[in-house]
Amino acid sequence: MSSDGGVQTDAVNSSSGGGDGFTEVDNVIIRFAGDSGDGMQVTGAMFSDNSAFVGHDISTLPDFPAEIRAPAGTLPGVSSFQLNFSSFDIHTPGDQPDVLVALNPAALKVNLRDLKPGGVLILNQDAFKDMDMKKAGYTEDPREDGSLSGYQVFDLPITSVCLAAVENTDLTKKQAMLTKNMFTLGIVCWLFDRPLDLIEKRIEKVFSGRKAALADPNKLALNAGFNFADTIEAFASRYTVGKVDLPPGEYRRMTGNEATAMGFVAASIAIGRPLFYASYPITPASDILHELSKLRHFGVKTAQAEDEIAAAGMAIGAAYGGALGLTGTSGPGVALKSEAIGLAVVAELPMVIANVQRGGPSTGLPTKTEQADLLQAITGRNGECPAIVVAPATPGDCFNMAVEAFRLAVTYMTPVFFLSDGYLANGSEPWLIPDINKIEKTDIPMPSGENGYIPPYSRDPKTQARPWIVPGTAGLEHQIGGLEKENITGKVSYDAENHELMTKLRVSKVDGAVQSIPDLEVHGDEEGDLLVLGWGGTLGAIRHAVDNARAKGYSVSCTHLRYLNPFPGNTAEVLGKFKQVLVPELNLGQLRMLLRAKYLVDIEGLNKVQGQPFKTVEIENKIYEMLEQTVRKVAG
Amino acid sequence: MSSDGGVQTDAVNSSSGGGDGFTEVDNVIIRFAGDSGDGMQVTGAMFSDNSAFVGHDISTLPDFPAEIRAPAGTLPGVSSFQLNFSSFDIHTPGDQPDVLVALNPAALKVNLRDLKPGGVLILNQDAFKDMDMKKAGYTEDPREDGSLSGYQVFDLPITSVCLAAVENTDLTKKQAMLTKNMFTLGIVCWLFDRPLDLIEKRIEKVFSGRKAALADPNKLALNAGFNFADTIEAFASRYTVGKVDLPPGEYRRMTGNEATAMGFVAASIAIGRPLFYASYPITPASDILHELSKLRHFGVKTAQAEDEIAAAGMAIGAAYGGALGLTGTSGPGVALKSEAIGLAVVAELPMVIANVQRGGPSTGLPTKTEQADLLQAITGRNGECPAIVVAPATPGDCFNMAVEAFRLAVTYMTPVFFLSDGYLANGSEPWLIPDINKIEKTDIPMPSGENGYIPPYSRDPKTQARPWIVPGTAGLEHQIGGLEKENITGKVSYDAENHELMTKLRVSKVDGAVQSIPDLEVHGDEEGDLLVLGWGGTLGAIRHAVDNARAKGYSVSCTHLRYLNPFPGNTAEVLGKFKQVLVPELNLGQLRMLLRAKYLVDIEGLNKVQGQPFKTVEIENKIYEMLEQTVRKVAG
Amino acid sequence: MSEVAEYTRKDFAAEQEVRWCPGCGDYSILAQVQRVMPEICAETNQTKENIVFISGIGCSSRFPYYMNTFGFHTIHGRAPTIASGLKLSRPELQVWVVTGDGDALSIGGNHLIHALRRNVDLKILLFNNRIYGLTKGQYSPTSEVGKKTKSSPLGSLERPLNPLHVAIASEATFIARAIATEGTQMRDVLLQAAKHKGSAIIEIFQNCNVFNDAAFDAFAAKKNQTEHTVFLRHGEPVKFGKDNEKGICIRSEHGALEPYVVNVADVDQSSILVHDEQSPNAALAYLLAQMDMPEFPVPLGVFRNIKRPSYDELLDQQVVTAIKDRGAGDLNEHMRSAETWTVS
Amino acid sequence: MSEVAEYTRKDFAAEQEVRWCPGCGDYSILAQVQRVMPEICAETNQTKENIVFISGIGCSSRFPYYMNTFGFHTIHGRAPTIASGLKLSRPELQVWVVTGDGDALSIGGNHLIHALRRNVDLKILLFNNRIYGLTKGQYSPTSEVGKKTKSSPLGSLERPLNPLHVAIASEATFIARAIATEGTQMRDVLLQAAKHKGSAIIEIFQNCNVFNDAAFDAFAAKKNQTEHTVFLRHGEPVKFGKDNEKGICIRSEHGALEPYVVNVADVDQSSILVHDEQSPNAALAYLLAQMDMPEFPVPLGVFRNIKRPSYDELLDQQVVTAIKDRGAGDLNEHMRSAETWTVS
Ligand SMILES: Cc1ncc(C[n+]2csc(CCOP(=O)(O)OP(=O)(O)O)c2C)c(N)n1
Ligand SMILES: Cc1ncc(C[n+]2csc(CCOP(=O)(O)OP(=O)(O)O)c2C)c(N)n1
Ligand code: SF4
Ligand code: SF4
Ligand SMILES: [Mg+2]
Ligand SMILES: [Mg+2]
Repeated sequence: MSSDGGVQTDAVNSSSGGGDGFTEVDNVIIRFAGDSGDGMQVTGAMFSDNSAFVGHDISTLPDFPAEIRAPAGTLPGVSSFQLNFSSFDIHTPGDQPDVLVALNPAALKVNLRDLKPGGVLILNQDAFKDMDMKKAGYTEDPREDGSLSGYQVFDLPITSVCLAAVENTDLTKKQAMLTKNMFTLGIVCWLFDRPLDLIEKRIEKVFSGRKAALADPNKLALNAGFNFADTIEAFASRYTVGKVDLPPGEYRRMTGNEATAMGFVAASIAIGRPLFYASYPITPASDILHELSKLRHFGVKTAQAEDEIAAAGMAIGAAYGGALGLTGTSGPGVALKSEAIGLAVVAELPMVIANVQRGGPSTGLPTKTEQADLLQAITGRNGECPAIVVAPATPGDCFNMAVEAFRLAVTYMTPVFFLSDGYLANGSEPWLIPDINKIEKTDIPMPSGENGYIPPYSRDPKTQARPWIVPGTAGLEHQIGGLEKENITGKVSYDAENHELMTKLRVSKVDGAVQSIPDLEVHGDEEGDLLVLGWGGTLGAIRHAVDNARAKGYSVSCTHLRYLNPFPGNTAEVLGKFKQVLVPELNLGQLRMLLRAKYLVDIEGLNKVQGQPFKTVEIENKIYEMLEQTVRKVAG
Repeated sequence: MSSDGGVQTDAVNSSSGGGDGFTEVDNVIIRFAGDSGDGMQVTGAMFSDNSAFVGHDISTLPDFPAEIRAPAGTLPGVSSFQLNFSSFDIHTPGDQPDVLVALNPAALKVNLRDLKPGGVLILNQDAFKDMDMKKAGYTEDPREDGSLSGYQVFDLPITSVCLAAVENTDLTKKQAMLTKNMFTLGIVCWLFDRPLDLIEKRIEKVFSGRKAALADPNKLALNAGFNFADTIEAFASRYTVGKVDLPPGEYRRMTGNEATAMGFVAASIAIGRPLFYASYPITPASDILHELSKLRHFGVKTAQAEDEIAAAGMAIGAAYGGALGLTGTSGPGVALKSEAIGLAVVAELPMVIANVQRGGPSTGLPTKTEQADLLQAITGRNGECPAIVVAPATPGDCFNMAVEAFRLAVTYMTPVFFLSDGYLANGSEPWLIPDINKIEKTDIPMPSGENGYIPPYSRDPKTQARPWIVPGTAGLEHQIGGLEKENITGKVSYDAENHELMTKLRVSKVDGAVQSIPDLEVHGDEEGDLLVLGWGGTLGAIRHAVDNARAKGYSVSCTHLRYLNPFPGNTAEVLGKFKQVLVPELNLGQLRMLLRAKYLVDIEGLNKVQGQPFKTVEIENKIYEMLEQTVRKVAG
Repeated sequence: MSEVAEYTRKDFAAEQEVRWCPGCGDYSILAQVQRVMPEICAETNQTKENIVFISGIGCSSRFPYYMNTFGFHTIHGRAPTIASGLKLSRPELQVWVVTGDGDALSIGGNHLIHALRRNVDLKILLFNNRIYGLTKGQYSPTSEVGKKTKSSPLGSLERPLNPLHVAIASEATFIARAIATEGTQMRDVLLQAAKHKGSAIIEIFQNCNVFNDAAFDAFAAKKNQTEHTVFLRHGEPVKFGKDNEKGICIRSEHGALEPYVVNVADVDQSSILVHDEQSPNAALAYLLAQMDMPEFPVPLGVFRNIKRPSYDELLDQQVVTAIKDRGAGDLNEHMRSAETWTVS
Repeated sequence: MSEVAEYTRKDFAAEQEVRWCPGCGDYSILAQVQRVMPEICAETNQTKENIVFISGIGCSSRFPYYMNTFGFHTIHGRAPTIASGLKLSRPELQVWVVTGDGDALSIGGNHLIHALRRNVDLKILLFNNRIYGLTKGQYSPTSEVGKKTKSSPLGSLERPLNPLHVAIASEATFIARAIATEGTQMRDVLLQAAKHKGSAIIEIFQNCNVFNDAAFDAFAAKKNQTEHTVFLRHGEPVKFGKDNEKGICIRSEHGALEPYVVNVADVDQSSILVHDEQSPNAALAYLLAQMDMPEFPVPLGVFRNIKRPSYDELLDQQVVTAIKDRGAGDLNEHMRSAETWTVS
């Protein structure tokens, strides 16, 4: 149904005049939009789960307003959830929705511009009172002034029919109003031929315990919506999407923050050291704290610190004691932690800093996504203060890179940054659940004093790491700190040569980690006209764009950096095989700067700083532009 | 007397066997070394002043131990002060002293390796007791084991003769002991033919008020030292250095931190806004606080904040109110301030952050110098968070660049970093005192509400700066903050396009400052084989090295960046005129990285991270190495 | 507009649409502040353009956007520092700080303490909802032990701070407490705070109906106030109840030092504690601030109000005195204060 | 070495040469700590390798280098956070924090408060010399008003914090004070602090002979101690003077709540204040901490010592209970806690 990149059939357009029965399409992008109080996130999540469950690949993009609930019905109060479900391997939540559900005028106003021409627009008739439209800033009724003429509009009395459906239950008026998201979901289920039983089970789960009384009314509303759609036959077509061909195994839908939390627990199992998480709440990282706080029975200890500095300090203290010391935050919090991270660098302690990046600078756009903290991670401290940096590429990949972060930290005894972002954190995808018993173990020796004294800054010949000697080890008592240390002995040293030695040693530990990280893999041909090189959550959009362009015959490949300091060993080689290199980033060109400085390659950037992920088409257009210029250049 | 670079006569060597009378040399490098309690800093400063006063060019390098006074007589307790005085325009305190005064064995041990072969070594015989030598870690008497054989050693009973000289005064034993630095100074004055009257005046000034009783004994000691040297005729030669040809005018000796403090006061006069300085003490920046705290009668307000974050916050508050909001610190303090600086970037307030860089990372080497906070200044914050960066090149230049920092801050309404370092801060040079009335005024309009409403984020067409509307302006009330702002109106905006616009606007204000900064000037030929490009306190060593190499006929020029973000407009052009570029830095290559990324030029780095400034010879050797390789390459 | 105008409440309402959750206690505080501002301007002889609201981050800290005065929504926990910088460099301004329990006592605890001990002339409104509102419901430093939140699903382990105790230990010169929904009390303490020269801090109990609903109802709900709160008045005996039939006495035997509740009818009138907000000794305020539900009524009103020169005043005086003593600074002269020499 | 060995003072002296200025009060504290450590280990059943000293930055914070135990010299003001992280993840360790008046109360004030209110089982030694030593002599948050230093040449304008008041407002469970040079007192409070389960803070008056010489001499000099200090003992009347001829009483009339000095002979014995370090109510400790020269003797010893579960204990209990209730976590299971589906 989607026509991203133009390679798939634009089903809506081609069949909108069609008759009854089902139209089969490759994928559908649907966006649920309403007021923050309308339960759009829940609706979206349920429909996503269901889509995955019935066999589609999925990718999701929630978008919610700044932190406080704005007054109902206003533009800042609009919350939305976009889902792309498909019969093929997809990478992004999609550029333009095929279907937009808008539960009030504000939701319509904010989201309409994204709806694909000819797309399906489901409105809640009951919410288009004059007052509502005024709140949304409409001076005329958009349903009547022609602005919706390019779409298939279904203007349904959602509130009233739904209220009637739950009339005979014990719900208060307010509770009854809240069921309309399930009513809407019922309509959507009808449209895409989804059986309701699974969703009903989910409703039972959500409304259990003290809220059990709400389960039945919500099921009622769900069925009412389904039946309403079936009865009124308002829709010209219903659609089905085929099943995707995913590798076999057990799947779940996974968001980035959930994957991050579980990945860190997995790291703790793989390394055999307890996890200690200290954090100060901050959007969009708080959920990692919430997730890990539930896991006391894993021996995971969490602490809500008084601020970010304290959280970093606590993580360092835990690392000093032999635990996996983890602290998580977003950009402004990293700024505060930077002095403490310097201490961990000099003390050579394994600590992981998870940064779920958001729109900056300063408080910026707290609920929006951005990739603008890369240079902060790499160079944002006083002195020559290197850190390893890894960045997951998809929501599910957060799991893997969380494990990697700690594997590198304990192997090289140095702080590691884990750079996620708001898009990864809240987005989701189907995730093949790994077997935790099969995750590679990392064996880090914890020296005992039994075989005599070991100097605290002696070096592992391969990694140059110092031994992780923890308090409680009889015979190995020693003192460390933030003043420059003498190599081997760890004593305070003001010696000039030693300082240079140590400065270089700390850098070479980080650079040396290249031996522990995989080479870059190229998607597409190994050489060619253009390489699109990305990092972080842009993977999906880049892949999709490159696949589209390749399908059109362009000589373009892509590759993705999940390790940003050091770069994989074959980076120069890979760059060298392409005539041009494009680095798309949600910043003004930070990775591009690093690559140019290091490899002296004239890299082109595609930069977007709008608090939103890339659309496939944006990257695709840039590819065409670059390749056509070349063609012209060559021709001209 | 110095043979840096080998172009001057090595007077000591050539005349060491000579008879009485004076040997005239071009310059002398002398280092006073002793225990921290021995008053070496005072002695050095007095002799420096005197040298300048009698007409030499000077450059000084104090070097003191970590903050606490270490036990007397130990290696960590050694304090030294090096002075280069000369009859020509010099740029550095010199690489190797011609004369070393070592008042105890520890001072000898720490400093001997630097003394030039054949140099003059003045020791205090009385301080070479067994215990003293043990404290310094000598197992044998260095005066007897041959280790001093390459020098002209004068082992004098300094303590005992000095004590005898002040015997009949009212001094306590402890006070009497403290006069031996003046005795030593007397010896040195004799050696270099300095009249004592000026120094006596200085002694009177230092010991005035409650300490007046100490003035006469110290004068006694000074004269005793002079006479002792004259009497014993221990020295084979006495030396004179000619007067330097400096531009006419009134001069004083100026250290970097003093110049910095005065420069900021000058900025306040030039801009016509009061100066407000908030700081938390930290080595080596504290003296700026101490200096400015004395200037209440200039209307300068200072506040010792509870920490660096508070200091940054106070400076922002002051800037918001229309004062010149200044905060000063060293690297670890900048790390802490980085979140607040981000606020000033988004709020578009003119604030200056002075960073007197020291050895890092973390606590590092607090009393040593380094240039490793450049990337922190440019990229060390969350989000795309640009700042203008300036860096003085000599102690006296701190004055000019302090003025420049505020001129740019108020012109572009954005934070500016002033990057000094420990070497500049504590080093000194003769400084031509400017006439404050002739310093160019910067006229910044402070809007009033009289001509109607002015939106807080409206833009100056030339600079893109927003107006500096301060509280108290009737009719222009508005609200600002760290959330993304809508251009022109300044209202909070979550709009995607506006965020990109503002992000680029903030960067383009900084980039646009190029119109307000001077072009790079090349010292030497405008084009050639090699350009040595430096920044900050390395100017002296680079110039000296380049002059030496040019004198030998090499095709090498140098240029110096005092503006690091943005770079001067002609930077690319200058770089393009040379076959090779060398960037010497006291870090691992931070400016080099920025230049490579921006100009894609394969720049070579000369990097030193030892807490010490460059020696001329280190840069010179690198120049020869690079140019000879080229010669070989061309030949080969 | 330099003479003080007569303002109305509307002059202080910004155009900006107010965006707290419907039902949030912040609305009442806003209304009250807007209402009392004209009176404050009149009594403190201030013009509107000289009023500045500075806040940190949190729901509460959105406050400045809704006031039609100068306003600065800064960063989390740092409002007192920015406000101090402003006030020290512009003493003629009237600077208000708006902060939350997390902003003021978690990340910002240190700045609060230091602003108070310096006695910078700031009016600090601490909106205490005992929760992190903006980040959607984690426990705060004023949340009760055992509180279950997203970040403490098994119950918080941390003992809460009493904001008034912190203020007392910080030597604050004006300390008060009010309930967001009680207009008259709020008016009273706001006005007194504005008139006080020096740091003033007011803890305001504010309901977060989304993440910590009804946290204060046990004493702050209309129906509970008479029995469970006591409004302190300088120089008057501390009494409460429908007919002021109950009172507070102090027991101070052997190491004990504690308040207790009496029936006014049962005791000698003179044994009832008389409130002294001006006592140079803060021990009384400390003791009162300790009183809490259920044994005690929750005290409201002004706990402490003492005279001490403010930092901004003193700093200004140093400037004035320095100029008087040494003459206005002359940089040409100052640059020559070291030894100089002339090259010709 | 896992059973507790018999240690001697020498076991705790590191090889590292001690590098404070000659005459610095830090030497006495070091000597005393090294001397009492064997006793502490014996009484708390600890081995040396389980003892950790964590410090911030300052002269005082060099302390860990001189102790032959595990030691971590961290960053300015943050020692309580690092110590907390260590203690929470390794509750079996005995964690000491060494800090200065600037480190603890200026840059580190917030962390101190929060560590105390959480009751993390840390032993915090606050070396109060009322000056910044390491940075060469600026005034600190405990320096007196009017103090002239490099950063306050015209006199400081800031009112000092009383570290004990801060500790009390932070709900600290063990609060004590000692003079660096008084070995017996130091031994006593150190031992009690070590045995206390929960946060313990000891303010130690320490002379900085270089930048703030003789700051405490008026009461701490040997010759002045009898008349100008009083050592608090739990359950005993608060008396001082050569023959304990003077005592402290409390006046609590109408709003006044203050101590006064009496001649023991002149008053009813029972009116003399009896010290109760275990009072659940901190008001007494607050009042005692207020007593200062010249009207009062400076109180030393233990002000507060109350039982309350420590954070590290409670956190450990949450883990134990969670495992008991839900079984040891199984990640394979946890990953499947959401809806799953199988692709075949
Ligand atoms: C440096 C930083 N850390 C964390 C946050 C996230 N944050 C915003 S407000 C807040 C706490 C809000 O609680 P409170 O101060 O009580 O205000 P309320 O929302 O309850 O009014 C937090 C943790 C932030 N914005 N900046
Ligand atoms: C982030 C940071 N800011 C400032 C400093 C400089 N500094 C080091 S110690 C110190 C204060 C020392 O005073 P105090 O804590 O009282 O310890 P003392 O030296 O008196 O024992 C300061 C300001 C620093 N090291 N780090
Ligand atoms: S979250 Fe709570 S405090 Fe914040 S606006 Fe909503 S109700 Fe008010
Ligand atoms: S400066 Fe003061 S506190 Fe620091 S070591 Fe010297 S005497 Fe002790
Ligand atoms: Mg709150
Ligand atoms: Mg101190």
